[in-house]
Formats: sequence, C-alpha cells, structure tokens
Amino acid sequence: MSLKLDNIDQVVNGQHHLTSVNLSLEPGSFNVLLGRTGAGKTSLMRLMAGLDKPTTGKIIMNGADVTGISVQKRNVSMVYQQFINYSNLTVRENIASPLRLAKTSEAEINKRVMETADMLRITEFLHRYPLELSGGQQQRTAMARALVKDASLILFDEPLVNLDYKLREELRFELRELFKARNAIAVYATTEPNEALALGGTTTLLHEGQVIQSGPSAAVYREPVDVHAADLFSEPPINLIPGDVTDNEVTFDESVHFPLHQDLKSLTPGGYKFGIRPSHIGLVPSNDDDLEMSMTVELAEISGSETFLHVKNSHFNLVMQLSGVHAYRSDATIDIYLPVHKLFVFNLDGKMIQSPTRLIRG
Amino acid sequence: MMNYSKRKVAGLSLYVMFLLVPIYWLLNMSFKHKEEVLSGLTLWPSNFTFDNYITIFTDPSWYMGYVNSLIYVALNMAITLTVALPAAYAFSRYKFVGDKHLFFWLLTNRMAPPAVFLLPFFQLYSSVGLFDTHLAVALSHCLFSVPLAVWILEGFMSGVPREIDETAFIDGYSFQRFFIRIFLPMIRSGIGVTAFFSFLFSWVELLLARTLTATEAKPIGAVMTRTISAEGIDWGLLAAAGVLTIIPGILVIWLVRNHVAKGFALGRV
Amino acid sequence: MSKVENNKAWWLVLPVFLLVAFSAIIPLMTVVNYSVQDIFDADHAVFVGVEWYREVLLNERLQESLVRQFIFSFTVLAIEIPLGIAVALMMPTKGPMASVSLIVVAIPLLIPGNVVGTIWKIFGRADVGLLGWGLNQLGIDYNYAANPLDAWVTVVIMDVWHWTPLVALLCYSGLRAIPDAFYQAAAIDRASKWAVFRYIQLPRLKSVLVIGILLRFMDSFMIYSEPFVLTGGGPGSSTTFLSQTLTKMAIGQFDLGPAAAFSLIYFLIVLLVSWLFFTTISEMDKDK
Amino acid sequence: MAEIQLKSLAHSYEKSPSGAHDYALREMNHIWDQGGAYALLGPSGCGKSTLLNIISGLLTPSEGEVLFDGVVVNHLPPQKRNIAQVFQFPVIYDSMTVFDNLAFPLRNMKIAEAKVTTKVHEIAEILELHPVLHKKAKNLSADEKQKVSMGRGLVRDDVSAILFDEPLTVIDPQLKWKLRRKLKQIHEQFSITMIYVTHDQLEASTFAEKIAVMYGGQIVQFGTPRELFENPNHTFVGYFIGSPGMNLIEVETTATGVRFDGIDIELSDARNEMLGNIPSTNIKVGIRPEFVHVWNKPTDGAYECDVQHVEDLGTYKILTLKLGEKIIKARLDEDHAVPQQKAYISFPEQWLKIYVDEYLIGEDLV
Repeated sequence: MSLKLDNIDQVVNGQHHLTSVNLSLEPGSFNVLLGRTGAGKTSLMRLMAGLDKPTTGKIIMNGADVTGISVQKRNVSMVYQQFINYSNLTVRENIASPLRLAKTSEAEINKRVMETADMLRITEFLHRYPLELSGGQQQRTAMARALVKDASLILFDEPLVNLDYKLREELRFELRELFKARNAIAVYATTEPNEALALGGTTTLLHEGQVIQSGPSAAVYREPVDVHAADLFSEPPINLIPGDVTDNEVTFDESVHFPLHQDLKSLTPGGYKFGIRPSHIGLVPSNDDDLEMSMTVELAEISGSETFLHVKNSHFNLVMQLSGVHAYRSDATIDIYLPVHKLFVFNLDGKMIQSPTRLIRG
Repeated sequence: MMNYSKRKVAGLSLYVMFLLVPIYWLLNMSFKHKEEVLSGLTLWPSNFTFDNYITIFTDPSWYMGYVNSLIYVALNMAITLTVALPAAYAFSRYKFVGDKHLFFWLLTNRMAPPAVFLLPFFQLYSSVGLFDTHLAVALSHCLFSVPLAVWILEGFMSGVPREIDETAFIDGYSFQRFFIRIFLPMIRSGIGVTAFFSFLFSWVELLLARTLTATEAKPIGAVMTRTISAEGIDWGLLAAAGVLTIIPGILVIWLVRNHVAKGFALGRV
Repeated sequence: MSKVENNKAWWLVLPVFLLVAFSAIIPLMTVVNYSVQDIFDADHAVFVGVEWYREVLLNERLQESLVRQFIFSFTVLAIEIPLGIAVALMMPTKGPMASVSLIVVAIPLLIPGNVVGTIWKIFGRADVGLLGWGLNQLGIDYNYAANPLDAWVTVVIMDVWHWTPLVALLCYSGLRAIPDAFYQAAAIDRASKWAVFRYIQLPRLKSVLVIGILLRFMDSFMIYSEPFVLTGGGPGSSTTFLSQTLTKMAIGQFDLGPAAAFSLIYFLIVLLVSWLFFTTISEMDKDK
Repeated sequence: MAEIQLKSLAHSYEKSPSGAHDYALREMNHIWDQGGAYALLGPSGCGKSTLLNIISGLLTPSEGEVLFDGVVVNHLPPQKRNIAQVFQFPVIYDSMTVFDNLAFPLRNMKIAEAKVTTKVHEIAEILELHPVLHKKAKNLSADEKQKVSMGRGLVRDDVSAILFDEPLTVIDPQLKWKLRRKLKQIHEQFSITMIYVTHDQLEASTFAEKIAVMYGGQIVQFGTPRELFENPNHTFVGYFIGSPGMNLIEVETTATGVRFDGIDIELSDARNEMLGNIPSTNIKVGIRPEFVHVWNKPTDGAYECDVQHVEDLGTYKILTLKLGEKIIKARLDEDHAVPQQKAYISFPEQWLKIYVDEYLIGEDLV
C-alpha cells in the first residue's frame, strides 16, 4: 500500500503547525521524519494515523482519499514516546487486543502473540502486567501490539527517547531487521540525526511545519539543500562561519584569510556562509592547505568511543568530532586544522550553493 | 522524653480513643434493656440483650427506613456515576464552547446550602409527582454529589495520558468499548473515591431526605424520631438504630480501603 | 499534550447539564420569584421588589444566627484543619496498621448527621452518658440541655469528631504523594522536623488543604441535623444556625417571601466567602 | 574534604542472604580520592543507586564499612556526613524563592544572616542564577531547578562531597551540554569530591576523570574513559562502552592460538603459554569495531567474510560482517572504500583482548 499527502495544511488556533506538506511514501519503505521538537513531526503522524483531520489538503491511501476516515477504519498502528500500554491487561492481552477486536480466531491469536513476543523477546513476561516491567520491556510490549496486527502503516513517534542508550542501540537494530520482511510503510519520527542514519531508508526533514528536504537518508545527509537542513542533520550541529569571497581570497569573519582554491573558484565575490562538519576538523593536518587555527577548549564531551570538542577563539565557536577518547582540560589551548576542501557553501539566504561532494560547474 | 515515633503512636491512640469511645458507648447502650439503661450507668451491659435489634428487624416501619435510605443512596450513586463519568471525560479531554464556565457553575452548586432548596424542591417534586419517592431524594442529592464527582473524576482522568485513548482507537476499539474495558479500570481509584463521596453525602444528609418523603420512602433518620414518645426516649432502641446506620458505612470503607490512600489525593497532588 | 477542540463533547456533558439544570435552575428561579413577591394563594401575588430582602437583613434573629454561624464555622475550621494535619502526620504509612488506621479514622465520616447527634446526645447526658457522667463526677457542672455554653461546646466537639477525619484523610493522601527524595534532600540540608513540615510537607499539602477547607467551610455553614437532634437548636437559640432558622421560616411558618430572600442571601454568602478564599490562595502562588 | 573508602562493603536487602544472587552489592573494596571527579556507570539494576544511597547515608550497608577520611560512617545519617546530593528529579523547596532555597542549609546551621547573604550571592554568581534569585523556585525551568539543588550543596563550606544521581534526566537535550560544562567548571573551581551516577556513557566520560563501571552488583572496572575504551577489563565494559560495543567471540584454545567455527587466530607465544595454564573453558576474545582492519580484496593474514549490512552514519560506516557463524562489526572512516559482498578483515594483536571468565588477562604479554 502507498500513502500520499497532498498539499496538507494544519492550522490550530491560528497557528500553522504544518504548511503545504506534500509527501509520498512507498509500500515497504522505512521513512524517518527528522526535526526538532515542535517542528511538526507529531502533527504529521497524527494526520497520517487519522487521529486529526488536516485543515486543508488530502491524504490518499492506495489511491483512495481517506482524509475524513476515522482511525478505527484505517488499519494503522502507532508507538509513542511514553510507554503506552493498557495497565489493567496482562502483556499477553495487551498484544492480543488488536487481534481480538478484529475477531481473529483464538488459535490464530495465540500463534501471532507468541510469534511477536518472541521477536521482541518478551515471551517470559506475557503473564505479567506492563507496569511491573522495566521501561525497555514496556516499550517492547507497545511495539509488539503495534506489530502484531499487520497494519499497513506503522507510526513510531520517538519511541526510544526514554530508554538507555544501549537498549536504544539494540532496539533500533531489531526494528530495522523486523521491517526488512514487511510490506508495511513505517514512519519513524526522531530528533536525532544518528538515529535517522542508522535506520537507513529515506529521511524527510521537517522545519517549522514545512518539509525542507526528502530523499534517501545518506543522500540528504551529504547534500543538504540549505543551512537548516545541514544543521538539522548533523549531530553535533554543523559549524557555520560567515565569510567573504573576493577575487582571490576568502575571509572568515574578518579574521582568517585563505586563497581561493580550485573548488571555490566559481564563487562570485560577495558574502557567504561556510559550513564544516565537526568530524572534518582535525588535530593534525590532513592536507597541505588546511587552515591552522589556535583555539581554546571549552569542553571535551566524551561518548565512550569518540570525543566532541567544543572550542572557541575571539571570533567563533566550533565543535569538533574526534574518534577515540581525548581528555582536555577546559581552557587548554590547542591548534586545529580546518580542511578548506571540505567546506559547504551557502548563500546569505541559507540556500546551499555547493557541497564537498558536488561542486558547481563553473 | 519519648522518641518521635512513640509520640506519634501515643498521639494517634488518643485520637482513635476520642473517635471510638462514643461509638462504643452507643454499642454498649444498644445491648441493654430499657430498665438497665434507666437504672444507672454501667460500662458494659450487665444483662446482654438483642431485644432492641430484634424490635428493629421485626417491625417493617423500622427496617423499611434502612431499606429506603439504602435505595436512594444506591440510586444516587448510580445516577451520579452514570452522568459524571462521561462529563468528566469531556472536561479532561476536550475544549468546547463554554467548558470553563460550565465547570465552574457546576461547582457553585456544591456550595448551595440544602436548606435553600428545601421549599423549591418540595414544590418541584410534588408537581412532577415524585414526592415521597426514592428517586426524588436521589435526584435532589445529585445536585451536591454530581459536581463533586465530576471534579474528582476529571482530576483522575487527566492523569491518564491521552495517548492511551488514541492507542485504543488505533487498535480498533470503539469509544464505548474502550471506555468500559480500558479506561474505567485505569481510573478505578477515582471511581472508588467518587462512589465513597457520593455515598457519604447522601447517607449523612437528612434535611432534604426528610422533607421530600412522607411514608413510602421515609429515611431511617426520620424513623428514628419514633423512639421519642410520651414516656421519654427509648435509649436502647435509639442506640441500636444508630449502630445499624454505621454498618453500611463500614462496609463501604472496607470496599474502597485500597483506593483511599491514592484516591483521596483526588488525582490532584 | 493540549486538549482537542471538539464541540461534540457537549453531548457527553449534556446529561450532567440537564440534571443539574433541572435540580438547580428551576428551583432557584422559583426562589428568586418568591423573593420579590408577596404570595397570598396560588393565583394572587403582588410584586414587592426588595421588600423581603430589607426585612430579612434587618431581622435581628437572623443577624444573630448569621454571626453565630460564622463563629461556629471558623471555630470548627480552626480546630479541624490543624488537628486533621496532625492526625495525618501521626498515621502509619506502611504495614498492616496503615490500612487499619485508615478505616478506623474514616468511620465517623459515614455516620448520618442525626446519628452523630444521637451518639453525643447519649454520650453527654449526666444520667446515661459516659462523658456527662464523668464530667459531673469530676465536679464540673456540665449539662448541654440547660447551659448554652455547654451546648455550644458539645456541638463543636461533635462536628470535630464527625469531620476531622475528612481533613485527615485528604492530608494523609497528600503526604503519601511526596517523593522520598524530598525528605532525603531535607535531611542532607539538615532541616529540623519543623522545617521539614513547614517547607516540604505543608506546601505539598496545599492543594488538598484548599479542598478540605472549602468543603469544611461549605458544609459547616450548612450544619443542620447535629444541633437539631442534640437540643433542637437550644437552649434558647444558642445553637440555632442558619439552616435551621431558614427551615423554620420556610416550612414551619411558611413565610415564603422572606424565606426565599434569605435563601439567596445565604447562598451568596457561601459563594462569596469561597471565592474570596480561593482567589487569595491563587494570588499567593504568583511571583511579585 | 573527603576521601571516600569502601572496605569489604556488601549489601543485601534480604535479612539472611543465602547466596551471591541475594546481594544487591557484592563485596567490594574501593577508594575515591579527595577532590576527584568520578562517575558510577552502569545499566539499570546494576546496584549503582544502592551504592550511592550507602555513600550518602540513606541506607546502612549490611556488611563492611564506609569510611570518610578514614573514619567509619556506617551509622551516621546523611546530615552528619558533610555531603550534598542532586537527585534525578529536581528537589527544590517550592514555596521558597531561589535565594531562600540556597540559604536554607546555611540557616539550618544557624549561620549569621550577613554571611548567608554573601555566600548565596557568591554561589548564585557561579551558577548564573542571579537573574532568578528572587523568583519562586517552583516557577523555574528544569535546568535552573537542578542548578538550585546543586547550589544548596555548594553554599555549605563543610560539604566535602557532592553526589549526583542522573541529574540531567529531565533537562532539554539542547541545554544538556551547557549544564555538563557548568558541572565541570564547578569541579575545577571547588576542591570537592564529586560522584556522578548515570547509565549514559557520554555523561560519565565527559564529567569524570575516572569511571567505575558497575555490573551485577560489582565494580568491574575503575579507570579513565580512555582505559575503558582501549582496555576494557571485563566483557561487560567492552559491550557497554562504545557504540556499537566490542565484538566478543567465544573461542577454544589451540596450540598456536584460539579457534572458533573452524577459524584459527594466531597469538603470540607468551599468550599461548599463558592460555595453556588456564583451566577455565570460558574464554573469549574481544576487539573493538574501531580496531578491526578491513580490506576490499584478499590480503595476507586476513579472513574472508560476508558483508551483511552497511550502516552509513555519515561521518563513519558500520559494517555488519559474518565470520564463520559469528557476527562481527567493523567501523570504517568516511573516506574508506566500502567492500561489496565479501570483505577481508584482520585483528591487530595489540587490540585483540583475551577474556577468561569474563575478565581481561595477559595484557602485559602483548
């Protein structure tokens, strides 16, 4: 089955929650909605589920207009950020409940519940009540209930936020595996770029109620259409530096100069914003023409296997992503190297002009 | 000096004695013969008797008083919960025209002294032919129990995330089925406490109950005045009648005991 | 998550609305109607404007009863609220005694007002009551039927006996809802027992206390059965409160006009005091 | 100022524990030096909260001793231990202003009001709470509330240790790193022992100089973030630290090294000799995905394996490979070419760890 959103607007109390959203989701696809809190992810999912009606626009499932059809008749399922289960029913009955409502035979219910519970590894808790379980097990129960009924559209609204990161890693992996064999459309909302990348599939970027970009996750990551897209799809956020281009030189924030090299030759003189990914800035030069800058360390955030270094000088703040564990005292002074060949270039309106992987032909 | 927790136990024991000694005295009195009551003060019945209770249980004009009271209290609880549950759901889940005003107006009714409604109720129920029926008393008590019930239930329902409702609809539950099978069990503490309060205010109220009834639905409170006669008051009989009014209350507390601690916070702490 | 706008929700509140409208609006309109007319019989009535209101407001018996009512309500609140908090603090929170003490404390709540009156009527008598007999044995001349002060004190004790449990149960639930971390933080901050009460328990009890105070104010302001059963409002009119005065006026003497005017004034006083109390409390929460 | 020492400490919630499984904390000996920044890291249920409560005095250990500066404090209540604690959910005195909240511990100690005012202002300055000093504490945002509860510990001169119990749980993701920086600053500014309990490796490694990783009621490793990454002392540390965690493979010993699923891995003579003397059959080798070498084409000493999945995470890629019947994860840099279908991998011996009965051995032999 396919799902198409046709020019959707959602206005609540005079506030635009969604503006002219057009989206087309293919059968069997895994779609990530990436955006900050309040970007409209939840609003959009609620429309897809049929919990809300759009102010204008149409929702088309399998070619049929379902805009006004109630949620009970849509064959969708949804998993929320909070652990939502029926606390008065056992885990078994929780999972069985959508099947019972669909008047499935008892034998079939038993079989499907066992299969799904097995898949999500909660078989041993079937006779318990949800509130007696740990957070991870509760969320597995909610997922099992969503997966058991063969819905044609499955919505996940930041389902892993409230879990430990190791559990998150495991569940994310399982989820991707679970969907390999399905023909349902999965929609997964998240605020975390890494989650979007790890889940693969396609990513749709939402910003202030509008779709700013949509496509295969890795492609969207590498070719952001504008500053917002680049910023959204980068954790830690992409570094943005204002700069001026003259005939033969680039000046960063009136303080750092470097010659206009081959990749940037086609830029017309004027003001630009330059973007550089945190992972591309290094502690050792990667190229002869790397920009060397002396910076002060603000904080070294260490995530077990990598280090996020927040550094600054009198002109700008940068974040670097280093692999491995590097401890620095705050206020230490270090030299960093910025590869000028890996710059993203945006015009002053924020539109991307070129990326390191796609140079504009001069 | 006693330590802190011993002082607590001592204090609580004193208070419990203050609560129970008068009740004990009533119980004591109810097992005494008329003669023993009048012959002077005794700490326990020297001549233990069930006569007073037997009188009550064998005389329909006595025991029907209990039956009548229980009927209108039960009716009141049923009506209160039936109308208050959907209303509280609406207040906890939706915004609608006039919602805040309506909610506030409901609560102001709880503030009305029953005495104010005495005469108009009497006329109203007489004119619709409900005078001296259980329904009249139950309905009149609803004026006080419904606002409180809506308010208490709204607090509990707001504590249940709206996502539960949505998940149920997504799973295919109809509204009615969801409400009865999923939602009500989730707020059972709230329902227990609401029932408790409805019982409480209806069971203890006498002014309206007495005014709106004559013979058919006469409450036990009104029947009890029969113990006062020309020869004075039959203390033993009065005490036995009193003891019997305490029993339904104890049963109700027993039923809701597990919800009291959580429920009395009224979903608002 | 915010509430959804949906006017169909009116269907859900409609039964409540109709029921309360039937029991409140129609009778209230009758009351308003009576309060501005002089009714002779079913067909003859004269519009008298605010005449009844003037009469009621100037009636000394009513004024006295109103003052008595206020003194009574404030007295019982002043006793029941602190006592209720104290009892809640003393009640055990764990173990089998927790539920036993809950049930025992709740018992008085479920006893009808007239039976409460009866209990204390018996308990306080010098001939057959333990309290009356005991006090007289101690040389205290106690007789609620003859001495207005004794009657007054008995009614207050009776109300305290009957209704303190409500405050205690509300506070008990409120206390149970305080997370342990608060007590731990206070211990680390070296707070005294008093400081724990003043800065952790009391603020967290605020919402239940507001409910408790409102309920107790409204209900004590409507007290009827207890003093009626004990002494019939006497001796003299020392324990005659507003409800009894009104009942006497409306049903006893059938003075419909004045009774109606009185009813409305009565109702407005309760509303006004509750509103004042509520606004003051809400004001206290705001930053200056 | 405190050095915190645990001596044969163990705790069971049972009255008469019958075996190891009845213990929430198994016997441990441990020292936290005065003035250090430490983290207790572990998944839920590992015993870290129990340990925290024992240190703060909310719980009395059933066995062993807790010493502050050499003095046994087992039976001292929290208020006598000169510690402060920041809880998971902000604990503030709702009805008071921020100022009064900060002043509260000082006033409880009957300190002169003038001193209280100076001290509160000093701390408010450091925590950047000045703008809200006279607001009611209940109207603050979550991060401000957490700062206030931290401030209540910092105002006291006698506080020698601050314990943090997952303090950032309720903080907005965007504000988290700011609060982390604040915490670090404060640690550098005050010479106070700080112990930070969390399940999040980022928070633990960012804050702490040394991390105690807890698992099954035990501290399985106490080391710097770098040591935990490069030399995990226990298989759990290998799994728990890093994303994805360490590849761990059950093996049996052979004359030249170890073997699994018919695949032989050669080891140095010294290691082989060591393994030869070990009676246990629970032997695993571990290697972090970051250290697995990957080639596109057959290479000397490399094992051929199937590429099952490639996860493109932008700045790097995670390869899921199948070697024998085992799944191996490898991490590739952004610029590294991605092998199709078949990949060839090798395990540099310096990064190949050997675990016997789950613990790392023979590191000195590499």
